[in-house]
Amino acid sequence: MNTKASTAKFWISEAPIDIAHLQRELEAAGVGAVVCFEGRVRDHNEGRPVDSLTYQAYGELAEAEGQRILEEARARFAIERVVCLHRVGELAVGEVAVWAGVSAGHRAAAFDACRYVIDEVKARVPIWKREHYRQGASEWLHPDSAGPK
Amino acid sequence: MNTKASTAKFWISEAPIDIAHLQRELEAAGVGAVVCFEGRVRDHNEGRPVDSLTYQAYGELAEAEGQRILEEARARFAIERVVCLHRVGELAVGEVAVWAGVSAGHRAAAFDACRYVIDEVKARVPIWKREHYRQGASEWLHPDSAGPK
Amino acid sequence: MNYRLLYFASLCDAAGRAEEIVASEAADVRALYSELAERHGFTFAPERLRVAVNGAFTDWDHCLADNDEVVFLPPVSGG
Amino acid sequence: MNYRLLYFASLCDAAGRAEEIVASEAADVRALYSELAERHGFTFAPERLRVAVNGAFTDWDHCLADNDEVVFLPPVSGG
Repeated sequence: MNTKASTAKFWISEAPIDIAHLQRELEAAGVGAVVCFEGRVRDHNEGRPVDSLTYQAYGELAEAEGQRILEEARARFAIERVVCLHRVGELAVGEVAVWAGVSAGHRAAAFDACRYVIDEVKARVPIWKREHYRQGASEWLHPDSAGPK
Repeated sequence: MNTKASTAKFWISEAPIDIAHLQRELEAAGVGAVVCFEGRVRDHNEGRPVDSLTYQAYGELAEAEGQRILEEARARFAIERVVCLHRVGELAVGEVAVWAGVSAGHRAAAFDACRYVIDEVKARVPIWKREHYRQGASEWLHPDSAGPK
Repeated sequence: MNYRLLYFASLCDAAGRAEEIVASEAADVRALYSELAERHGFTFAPERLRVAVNGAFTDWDHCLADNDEVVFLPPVSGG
Repeated sequence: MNYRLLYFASLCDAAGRAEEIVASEAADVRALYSELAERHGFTFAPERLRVAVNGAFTDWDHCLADNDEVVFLPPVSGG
């Protein structure tokens, strides 16, 4: 058994996110706090109405970099489990694009680790978003930074 | 319609927390980020094995103070919805004692508001925890501060 | 004057009751706590407690009126 | 030498393909990007890109070997 592999899991998925399944991955003895983050497709970005998004990943490197981020979170914060899943493909407004969850003994570590994971995933994991606008145009987003937090 | 009442809701409840119901309260147009916190009964506290907890609230004031905290969160952070529910009565190890959720356009506000709510609830809302230890004793907790975060 | 007291957590244990009606000459919250601490053996110093009158937080110099509901709140431990 | 290139997002649009095999005399990553930027009209300055060789991040001075898989990564926008 690889303990690390069972307590920090990052996935890229074409299928919709099964949140109940991810939450079960966070169960462990001694858990007093669970913090979850859901990032959803918004109906607008910088004033332009958005109909849908396409996410594209460099899959092999994205999974390796995502896994690296979760291991960093486990090393930095006193947490029990950490999981993160990022969708790829076509997503409609309101769909969950990324989900991250952390369980810990106490809440400070759970909050800090969850925030760390989502900030680093957005900044480092090779995934790109193409926004499809209501007006018919579409555009790959390549922000200078990871954009608004 | 009271807009505030529909976007910031605090409850004290004797019944188990219905998380799916609370999550539906967070839906709103323009939501890009949802952060949820779950506080659960741990199987030990400061080294002593815990079997169960009893939470007691000064109900009337607890609901007013909880609601005040949620309104503060709405005033301080750019969020859409915020809900929080705290259990009272007897809880077993692993049960969810408190649940807080925040939806927002962007993640920084959602994280900060969720953290604010749970920190303030623990520090200010008149609810007390009695721990029942495996050895048979039990004890009301009256920490000098709000305890480990 | 008569005051209605509610007791929670360890103050409830110490008083041996969750509520009581008390006849007292105490004119403010501080004097009332002093009287009840002696009667019930409460060991909390006032600075570790908060106080509520008629369902709202207030301060220790709050002047009491007949039939006020008074609650001394020990340090909370929710969450 | 032959290199296998993968293109993502706007670099894929600019190159008009998701991958290609390129025969090139470029010995390092920087020289290869310069050559491909000219061929495909890539407008990103190198400092806005990251680079990966054979599935791992590396730097712009990385020396290439025959049949390496090289990816220039435009600024990411996941989440």
